[in-house]
Formats: sequence, C-alpha cells, structure tokens
Amino acid sequence: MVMMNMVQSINLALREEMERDTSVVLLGEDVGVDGGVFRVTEGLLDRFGTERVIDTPLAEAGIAGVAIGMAMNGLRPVAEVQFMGFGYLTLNQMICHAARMRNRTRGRLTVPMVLRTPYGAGVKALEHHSESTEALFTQIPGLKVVVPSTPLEAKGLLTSSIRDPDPVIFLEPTRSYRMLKEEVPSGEYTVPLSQARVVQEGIDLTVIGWGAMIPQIQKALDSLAGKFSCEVLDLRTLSPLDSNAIIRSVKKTGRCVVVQEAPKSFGVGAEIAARINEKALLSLEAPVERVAAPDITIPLPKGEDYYYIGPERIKSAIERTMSF
Amino acid sequence: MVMMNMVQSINLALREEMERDTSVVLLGEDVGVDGGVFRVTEGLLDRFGTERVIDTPLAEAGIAGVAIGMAMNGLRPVAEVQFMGFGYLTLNQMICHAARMRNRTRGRLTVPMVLRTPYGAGVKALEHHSESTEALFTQIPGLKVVVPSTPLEAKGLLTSSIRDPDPVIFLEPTRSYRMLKEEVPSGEYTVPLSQARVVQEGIDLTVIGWGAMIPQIQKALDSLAGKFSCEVLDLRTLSPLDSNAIIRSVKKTGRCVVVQEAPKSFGVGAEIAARINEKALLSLEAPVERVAAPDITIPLPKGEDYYYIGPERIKSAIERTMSF
Amino acid sequence: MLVDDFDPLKGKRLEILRKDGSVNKKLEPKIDDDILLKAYRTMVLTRVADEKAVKLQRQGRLGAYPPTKGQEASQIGPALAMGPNDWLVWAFRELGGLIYRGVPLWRLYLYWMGNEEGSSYPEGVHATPSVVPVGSQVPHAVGIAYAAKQRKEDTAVVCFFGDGGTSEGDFHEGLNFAGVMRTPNVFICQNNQWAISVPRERQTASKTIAQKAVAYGFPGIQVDGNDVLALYVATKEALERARKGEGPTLIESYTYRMGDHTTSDDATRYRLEKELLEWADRDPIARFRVYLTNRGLWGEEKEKALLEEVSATVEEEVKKAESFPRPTFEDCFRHTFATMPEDLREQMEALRRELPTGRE
Amino acid sequence: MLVDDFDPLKGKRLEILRKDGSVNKKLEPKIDDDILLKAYRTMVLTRVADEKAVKLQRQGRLGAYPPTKGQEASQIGPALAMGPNDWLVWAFRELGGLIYRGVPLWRLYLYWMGNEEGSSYPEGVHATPSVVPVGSQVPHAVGIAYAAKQRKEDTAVVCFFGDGGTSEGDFHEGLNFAGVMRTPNVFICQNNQWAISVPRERQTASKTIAQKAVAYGFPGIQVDGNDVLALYVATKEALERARKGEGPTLIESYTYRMGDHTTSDDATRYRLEKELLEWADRDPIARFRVYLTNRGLWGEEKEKALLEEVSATVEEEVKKAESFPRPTFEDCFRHTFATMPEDLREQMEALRRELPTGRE
Ligand SMILES: Cc1ncc(C[n+]2csc(CCOP(=O)(O)OP(=O)(O)O)c2C)c(N)n1
Ligand SMILES: Cc1ncc(C[n+]2csc(CCOP(=O)(O)OP(=O)(O)O)c2C)c(N)n1
Ligand SMILES: [Mg+2]
Ligand SMILES: [Mg+2]
Repeated sequence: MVMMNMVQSINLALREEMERDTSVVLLGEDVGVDGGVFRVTEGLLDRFGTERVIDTPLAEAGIAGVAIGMAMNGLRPVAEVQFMGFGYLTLNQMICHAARMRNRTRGRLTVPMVLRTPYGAGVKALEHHSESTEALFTQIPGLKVVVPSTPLEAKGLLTSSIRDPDPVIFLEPTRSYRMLKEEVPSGEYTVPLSQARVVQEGIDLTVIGWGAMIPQIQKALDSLAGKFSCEVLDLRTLSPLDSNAIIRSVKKTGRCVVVQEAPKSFGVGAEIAARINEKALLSLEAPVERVAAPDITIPLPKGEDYYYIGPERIKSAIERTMSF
Repeated sequence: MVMMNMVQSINLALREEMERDTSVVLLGEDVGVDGGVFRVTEGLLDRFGTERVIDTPLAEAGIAGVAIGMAMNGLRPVAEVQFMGFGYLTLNQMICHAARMRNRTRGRLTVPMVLRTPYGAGVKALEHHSESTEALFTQIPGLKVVVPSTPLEAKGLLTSSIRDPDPVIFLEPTRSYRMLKEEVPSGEYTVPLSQARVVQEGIDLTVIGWGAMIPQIQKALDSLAGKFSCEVLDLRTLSPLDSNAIIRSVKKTGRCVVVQEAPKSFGVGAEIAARINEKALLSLEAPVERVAAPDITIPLPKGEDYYYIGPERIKSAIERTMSF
Repeated sequence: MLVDDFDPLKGKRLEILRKDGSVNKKLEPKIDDDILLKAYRTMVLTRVADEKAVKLQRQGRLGAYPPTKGQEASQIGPALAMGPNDWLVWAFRELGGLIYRGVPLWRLYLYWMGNEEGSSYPEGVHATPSVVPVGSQVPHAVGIAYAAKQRKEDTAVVCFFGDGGTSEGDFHEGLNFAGVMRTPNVFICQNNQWAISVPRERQTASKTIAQKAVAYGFPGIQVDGNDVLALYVATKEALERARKGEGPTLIESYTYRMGDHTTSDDATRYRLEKELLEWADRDPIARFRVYLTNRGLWGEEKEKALLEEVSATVEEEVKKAESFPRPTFEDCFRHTFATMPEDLREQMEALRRELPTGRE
Repeated sequence: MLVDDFDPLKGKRLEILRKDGSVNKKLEPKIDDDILLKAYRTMVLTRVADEKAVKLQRQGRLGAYPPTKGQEASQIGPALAMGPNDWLVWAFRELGGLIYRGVPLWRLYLYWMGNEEGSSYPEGVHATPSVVPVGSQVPHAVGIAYAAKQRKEDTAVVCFFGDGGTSEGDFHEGLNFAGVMRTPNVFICQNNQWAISVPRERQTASKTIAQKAVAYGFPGIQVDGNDVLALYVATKEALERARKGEGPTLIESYTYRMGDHTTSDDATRYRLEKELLEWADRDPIARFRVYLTNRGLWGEEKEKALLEEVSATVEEEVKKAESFPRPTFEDCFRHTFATMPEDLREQMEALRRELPTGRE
C-alpha cells in the first residue's frame, strides 16, 4: 500500500473506476490539460483521452445539465465544480432534474452521476472559495450527499458514489486535501454509503462531525487527554443520514456535541439535534450542543480565524456538555 | 375596511408602497400586461407605467441579478418569480450577491429588494408548482425570509419587507391566495419582521407553523374541540427566526409540535427543534414532534393527498405529544 | 445547403408549402405517400387529442394543460425526419411530435392528469419526459447526444423549446456546449410568438431566434413553422450534418400558439383577436390537406373517415388513461432512490399508519 | 459608425495604434495631452502595482491574486472614455480601470490581502466590488443602468468580463435583458485568450466574441485590446449611443493574459512559451510609449522619473494597506444586516467569550 493524501486517493479512485467501466467520464472546468485546479484529475486526460476527460466551457449549470443528459443516456459522468461556491449555479439542474428523474419517470430514466466539488474553509481563500452549504443539497429528496474525511475514506466513498445508481454530491474538504497521508490500497476498495463510521468508541459523550471537522475533533480530544470517554462519529454520508448510528450512540452516552463547519442555523447539525430529540430525548442528560460557525458570511482571510472552528471551541463544548 | 383575499391585499400593499416611494419598481414575467399569473399585480401597470412595472424576459437568474443591480443603484425592486420551483435559478444571485453585498462592501452598497414568489402545495398543480423549499433560503446569512399566513398579515409583512434595507424573500402560500377573506385596512399598516405572532394562547402545548399550515393547524384544533389548551405561534419570519417567542412559549407549555409543509429532513422544523433543545431542554416533557411531508419529491396531483399535511396528522401529533 | 441559402441575417425564411396549399416545386421534398399520410393523420389526431385535453380539463378530469393547436406541423415535420434511434427531448407543448414518435397518447394524458406513470414511456421510445422549468432540458439534449457520439452510435438528438426558453441561461449554456463539443444536436425553437403574455419582441431584441446560432458558431435557419414540409426538410438536413459529425443546428420554427398559454390562462387579456384570425388563415393542417388533395392522396371521404377514426381513438386513449390505477401510497416513495433508505421506509410506514382513511 | 464599419462577421477588427507605435491617422482620436499622459501614467502604475502584488503574494503578504499584466490598455482605454458619473462594473482582473477611475490602490491591495474594507470605495466613485463568480456581475450592470435610466440620469454603465465569462448563463441573460430594455450599457469582454487553462477556441465555437451581440439585437465590435486608442474610441462611441437611448454595445477587447491565471496557477502546464513571446511583442504600454514619444510628449528622462514616482507610490500604497487595521471580531458580524438581529448578537457574544486568546 502507498501513502497518499486525499488528492491522490481521489485521483486513484477516478482512475480505477474509469479503467473498470468505460461509461465513466469526467467533465468540468480545467479537469483535462490542467489536471484540475487542485490536480485531482492529473494524468487522467493522458490516460483516457479527450472523449472521456472533458474540459468544458465555463458554465456550471451547463456542466450539471450536460452530465444529467449523459447519465440519462448510459454514461456515468463525474462532474467537477471548481469550488462549492460555484455550485449554486447547479442547484436548479440538480434539484429539478438529477434528484427527480427517477421518480418522474417511475424508474424509466435515471441519473447515476457524481458532482464532485472542493468545499469548506480554513485555507484563507478568496471570496466564495470557502463555502460549506451542504444543507442546500441534503434537504433535496433524491440526492445523496457524501463527505470523506481521510484519504482512505475518500477512495472508498468516491468509488461507491460512482457506482451508485443515483446522483451523489461528493464534497471534498479542501482543507484536508493535502493535510494528511495514509495508506490507501490500490484496487477494489469501497465504503458503503449511508453508514456512519465510529472513529473511536466511548461512553460519556458522542461527538458527531464530518469532513474537515474530524481532525479538529481529534485535536480537541487530544487536548482533553482522556478526561472523558468520547465516542466519535464521522457521518460520511449526510443524506440519507445514518440515524441509527447517531441514535444508538447517543442512547449509550446520553450526551452529544455536533461539530458543523457551516453557519449554525438551518444546517445539518439542526437535523441531527432534531432527530436525537425525537428518538432519544429520554436518554439525553444535556442539550445537544452545536459547535458551528456564526450566522454570517464567511469573512475574508483577515477575519477567518474568528470564524473557523478550532479544537478549542470543540473542547469547551464538550466540557460544557459534560458538566451540564 | 374592505374584505380582501391575500391576492388583493398583496396588490394593495404593492400599490400603496409604489405610491409612497417612487423608487419602488416591480419586475418579473407577466407582471405587467397580464397582471401576473395569479393577478397579484393586476392594474399596477396601468397605474404606474412600463418603467415601474416591467415585464421581463423569461430568465429568473436575470430577474434576480437585474433587481440586485437596481437596488445597488437606488431603486427598491420587488421582483416576482412565477413559482418557487423556478426560484432555484435565482439562488446563485441571491446567495452570492443579494445576501453579501452589504458585508462585502462594509455597508457601502446594499440590496434593499424583495423577491416575491408563490409557494407551497395543496392545489394539485403541475410539477415544480408546489415547492416549499424555504430552508434553501433560511440558511443563508444576509437574507430574510418572510411568509404571511392571512391577507392582513400579508399586507403588513410585505409593506415592511419593501421598506426593509436588506433583501427579503417573500413567500406567498399559493393555497391561501384566495382561501380566506378578512378586513384589510388601506393606508399605513405594517407588521414588524422577525417577530412571531401568537395566534392563540395556551398552556398545554405549543404548535408552531407558518403560511398555509396555519389554517390546517386551526382546523386540527377545532377538531380537538378544546381538549387541550394549545398555544399557536405563526412564525411569520423564518429567518432571522424569533427564537425568543419560541422558547418563551415552550418553556411555558413544555410540549411542542412543529408543522412544516416541506419534507421533514433538513427543514425549518429541524432548526426549531434544535433551538428548543438548546434553550429549553429541561422544560420539555415530550419530544418536539415535527409534522412534515415525507422525504420524497412532491407527487403529481393524483398522489398529492398522500403527501399534503391535513388537520388529521396535526391532531394525532398533538395527541401523541400530550400523552407522551 | 439550406442553411447557406436561408441566412436569417439576410431576412430569409424557408417556406415550401404556401398557406394556400401550393408548393415551391424547387424545394419540395420527396416523401413516400404513406409517410405523408401518416404525418397528416398524426396532425389531425394531435388536433383532436389536444382539443379533447382542453375539454377534459374544463370537466375537471385533467389538470392544467398547454394547448398545442396551431403548432402541429412544427412538431410533426421534424418527427418525420428523425431516424428510429434518435432522441426527442421536449419542453411541454409537443404533443404531436411525441405521438408521431410512438409515445402512447394515453400515457401523455395520464401525465397531464397528474400521474407520474404518464412519463414512463415504452422501451425503445427515445424520448425524455415533459420538462416544466423552461429551457432546462436543453443541456440534457447535449449530454444525451454526447453519450451517443462517445459510443459512436449513429444517433442524433432533436430538442424542442419555446421562444421564451431562449432567454434562459440553460439555453445559452447548452447551445454553447453543443457548439464546442460538436454534438449531434438539432435544436428546434418553436417560436409561437408568445411566452404566456410576453410577445416575442419583448423576449429578445434579436430580430430572429435563428440568428442566435451566430453566437455559438453553428448554423441557424428560420422556417415557416406551419409548413410541415419545410420543417421536414430543414430537420433532415440538420440531422444529416449532425450524423456526419458536423455539429449542431438551430432551427427557428416560426409558428403561432392558437390557444391560451394553458387552461389556466386567458389570452384575451393580452392579445388581439385580429392576430389570431391572421394566423388561423395560416393553419398548418388545412394547407397540408390541400397539398395531399392536389397530390391525389386525399379527399372528403377520407377526411370524414379519418376524423371518425381519430375521434374514436382519442376516446379510447382517454378511457385507458382514466382507467389507469391511481398511484399507490408506496409508489410515491419507491422511486426516490433505487433502494429505499431505511429512514425513508420508516417515514413511509409511520405516515401510512397516520393517513386518514380514504386518503390511501 | 465604427460598429458598422467593423463588422465582426466580416472578420474586421478595429486597430488604431499599431504594435510598432505607428498610428492609423484616419481613426486617431483627438485626446488632450494631459489625458494621454494620465492614461500612460496609469498604465505604468498598473503594471508596477500588479507586479508588486504578485511579489507580495509570494512573500505571504497578500492572498491569491490574478495578474493583469498585458491588459492595461484594455481597461484604461475604456476608462478614459467614461464620464464622471458612469459606473464601472468589473470582474476581478481590472486593476488598471479601477485605478484610473479613482479607486485608491491601497484599497484594492487591502481587498486582495483579505480585508472587506478593501471593497468600500470612496463616495463618488461609482464602481462595484470585485465579483468572483464568473459572469454574475453582468445582470447587476443592467440593473444599475436601468435605475439610472429610469431616473433620467445621464449615466452609463461599463461592465467588464472575460472570454470565459461569456459561457455563463448570467452573461446571456444580462445581455438579453439589456437588449430588450435598451439600457445604457457598454459590455466589454476582455478576451485574453484563456480562462485558466481553457483556450478561447474551446470556450465557444463562435469565431469572435463580438458576434455574440447578434443574439441580442445590438452591435458588437472587436477591438485590438492592446491598443489604448482603439479601446477609447470604441467605448466612446458606445457610450454616446448609450446616452442617446440607443441601447447597449458589446466590445470584444482582443488581448492577452501575460501572467498566470492567478498566483495559484502555473500557466506553463497548458500553454506555450512561443505564444507568450508573440504577445510580449504586442505590449500595450510599449506601443503607447512610442506613440507619445512620436507626439513629442515623452522621452527617456520622463520615463525614468515616472518609473521612480510610480514605484514610490506603489510602496506607499502597500504601506497604507498593510497598516490598515485588521477587521475586528465585531466587524465580521456588523454588516450582515442593517440592524443586527438579536440572535446574531447573542451568537456573537457567546463566540467572543469562547474565542481562544490571540484569535481576537
Ligand atoms: C424557469 C421557468 N420559469 C417560468 C415558468 C412559467 N412558465 C411556464 S411556460 C412559460 C412561457 C414559456 O414560453 P415559451 O418558451 O415561448 O414556450 P410556449 O409556452 O410558448 O410553448 C412560463 C413563463 C417555467 N415553467 N419555468
Ligand atoms: C462561476 C465560477 N466558476 C468558476 C470559477 C473559477 N474561475 C475563476 S476565474 C476563471 C476563469 C475566468 O476566465 P475569463 O472569464 O476568461 O477571465 P480571465 O480569468 O481570463 O480574466 C475560473 C474558471 C469562478 N470564479 N466562478
Ligand atoms: Mg412561446
Ligand atoms: Mg480570459
């Protein structure tokens, strides 16, 4: 096995799926000659040619819409949107068509596509390059939303997403692209969708996160130095959500902190809190606390540190919840 | 005072604001000669001329974007999107620009605009004509989201929305357009934004709703014939949310049912449940129950009755919550 | 090539079958008699089926419906030119084209009656379902065409949209992609002069829709949209170019919406009777009938028989649609994903228990 | 009119100042010497400021930055032609135009350093902030123009975007609105041949960008984008038409991005040195210098003095930007709405208490 960062493991997953299945094609801005602005698709044009690795015009709704058409006619497109902040342009196509084509035609036409996009903040980027508006997609029936948290996870989850018969929004945490290397197998490796991962077991409190928040949670736990026995859940798929994993854990621990990079209100964390409330209220020994960004536009780099969630905030939330 | 339905009261609010302030202009598809597909803007073209009542080309992103430009340069545009299902096309402009221009320029340029759109189901309409995806907008810092529930409320809330210095998404429940008439005053009448309305006071349980769900809640209560003392909150503004009103009420009653027309997961109801959990957990005597549509695409008319929330479901939820 | 001879920037429009039914011999296509007759039958069937749909709506037996009257040639002309594997991507006012291409009429009724089963077409019919968000089907047509091209299939894709649809970003992005990717697409704008209450001149300042092709680097041509022969000829040439790898074409079918926008609309609010009468005079079916008669293929008897047959057919199809079972409760959940997620099943079961009797 | 004489469909391009600095006398505009000199100074200032920004980025003192080298004429030519109340709506690579129009350079640096205060321009400067989502500023320009027109002001709006931007739906919808509403807009496409790694020919199959105006019913013209005089002349004529109520114009400024896309990019991955050298030979500043010299307005001494002055100015502006206070914690909340909602204030206070020391 080779040590890889997440950019490399995604590249590997794409390459292997393209080799395995000739109906897999890539499209997006700069995914070809340039290999993608983050180099995620590097080398794939040379390997698979311009018919399967397509540098598109600069038009996100078009990319999504053309990918939908491809998927309706037998291809398995993996479309890239350069940054999540440009994905708003795809919403109409994804909501009105990708999410609904199967139901609309009672299964006659389907849209097995993946929409990949780097997402999240913490890298002091330009405006619109730090979005984490995953809840725009999670609320749409018919779409799946997947977020990997490590290189290995990324490979397994992307492979499953490409093979999935339904449209998947695949959100790649920019901050984690090159943060960590781990061993990633070449060849068949999948991680099932809609199954959360227990990162570590514990009995005092459940910490729930996804994507780039997982390392922050780990740092927070490190700084707590074993003070509490925390169970950590990496959701992996935000929709359809793995309620069982959440409820099972919270019923055990009775306490929960949800860590969400996005602004607090109306985010994924709210749904988690609401489900816990519905199904585990009597087990709760403290309110489910949401550690989240404030309800503001993410500041430009000079202000980003005010906004971005570090281990300290997670640590305080855990302490608060434990001492409630 | 005159008895009016909601279409008429919105028309009145528009007319009066246009008379009061020459910077108010209307734009949208068919808002002029045709008076809008629901006749909401009927007669306004004749009264204010084509420079202030603008029939636009068929392009929602363009409507939103042009309205933003108008607002940046001194006008107060009220843009109409013909149905909420076509509002996805405006999301990029509303998220990236309307919501952010004030912060981006530190107050130098602002976007005082209203985006009006009919929304919601229950009228057996064509595909995409029954959406209630309000949570797409509520999660965006910098946008206000307002939903009236009666003709009188509509007049007061729309007037305040037009005068508001920030962008407002104004969602008009299609099902309520002509359902009910009530007395609506001509002349100055405003309802403040971000303040929920106590429709009726009670001590046993809080029922929270908005828009077209308010009459359904009332029917449910009628069918309960005073069995419980229910407090009913009409949220009116979904974002920024009036947390205080919610928490105050739930602390009093200890029980809460949220009625949300949209699919259950990741909707406005989740945020309400999460906030109650955060701030009133110890007062809760039962889980906050969400009465919501299932997580599916809204069926075409032949299946709509399976989906649409009627008083029966609200009634059962109240009974369940009371007997928890 | 036609697209060279009829440059929209020079104010040219392709016309073959004149409104009096006489024909421009130089341009007249050679079409087999049985195809001509099938085309005529489909046009008449479409007219009758369309009028029936409006009536059904008035009777509360069908939902809001967009009448297609006057646009039959505009849809059936292209359908004649299409090959068996070609795809038809439509908007929502293309009843005639769909019938010609083999979508059962009862399915289309079923759709407008509000049942998703209406959009589940038989195997082998390469057509997409109705698309409500205006213009949003255009990029799909490009993707469908790309997939075919990538697999080296001999398939082309005909995509319909309205004059109003050309204002949407999706139209632009779709045509631009098609130009760059040289996909086998034929884009047909049914310019019926109106987008609900907005007249063509307020939709865009461009003099013709056809000239918009200039922006995408491929040919555009304006065609008399009430002339089934002109539509056939223009589409045929465009399809040939598409199949040869020469890329897309934009065809503006210059026609007229004789009815209201939909059954919810009242066109008298915004347009003049006069205009309607002028266009009634240019009816696509009437002139085609004269043409067939002049060719000795048609006569009063045949017409009478056809009308009877067609009316009976329509009644049959209505019956089929109306006797089609209402979707079950579970049908509404089943097709959200290929496999139903556990939580959704749970929601379904909980809701099933709660639904008031009679609803399910 | 120029737009008639230089029809892009006939392969025409407006060129006045040749790359050797000689001039087409027939088309040469009459511009006051001091304006010419101001234009030249701004071009040089832009070049130096731009190179400085790249250096600052390399030193970690400024964030990702899109170099504008080579496009100075393309931005400053139009700025010369604008009236005092005209608006400038830009994308993100228009440093030169902004400086000329009076946006303080230090504010622009401040923006690229990642401080929102950098987009708070002085009263009286009618310019919008940088817009990152490509093409999305185009409809704003139309709305701004409409507002001015509706108030009967004598104001026009110049809107910049790139060749890549023309593929977005917002470009299409914006230009179409402008055509229909006949707003006083001048749309300038800086066609710098690349959109990151995508060359112009893969962006659209249309031969020129200018010809896209055909789709919107107003004139389009292609102009040598490295020729400040041609840009001036074309914009001036377009502005005159706009002010007379004759509607919008699309100007394609045919230029070249000499630098990387941004400081995060490495253009050697996708383009050839040869192309760069060819364009270096067409440098907009060099030829303008020859022109001024030929007119007796310029010489080596002046050049030397200018370079010194401009370098000193740039250093000053950097200092101003770097000494500008970092946004406070509260600044990041304050401008979400005109009045801070209660819940947001509560969030702010809670977060303030929690922020690790040093972060605030
Ligand atoms: C994106 C979107 N916006 C608005 C509507 C409402 N609407 C339905 S049809 C229509 C007019 C369409 O005009 P055109 O494209 O010319 O087609 P026609 O109706 O004339 O066949 C409008 C505005 C819609 N369906 N989709
Ligand atoms: C909607 C959107 N998609 C993608 C990007 C990423 N991106 C930034 S600039 C750029 C290329 C822009 O090309 P062009 O419009 O020609 O302007 P230029 O960079 O050449 O000045 C891209 C793809 C973006 N900023 N916005
Ligand atoms: Mg039309
Ligand atoms: Mg460019």
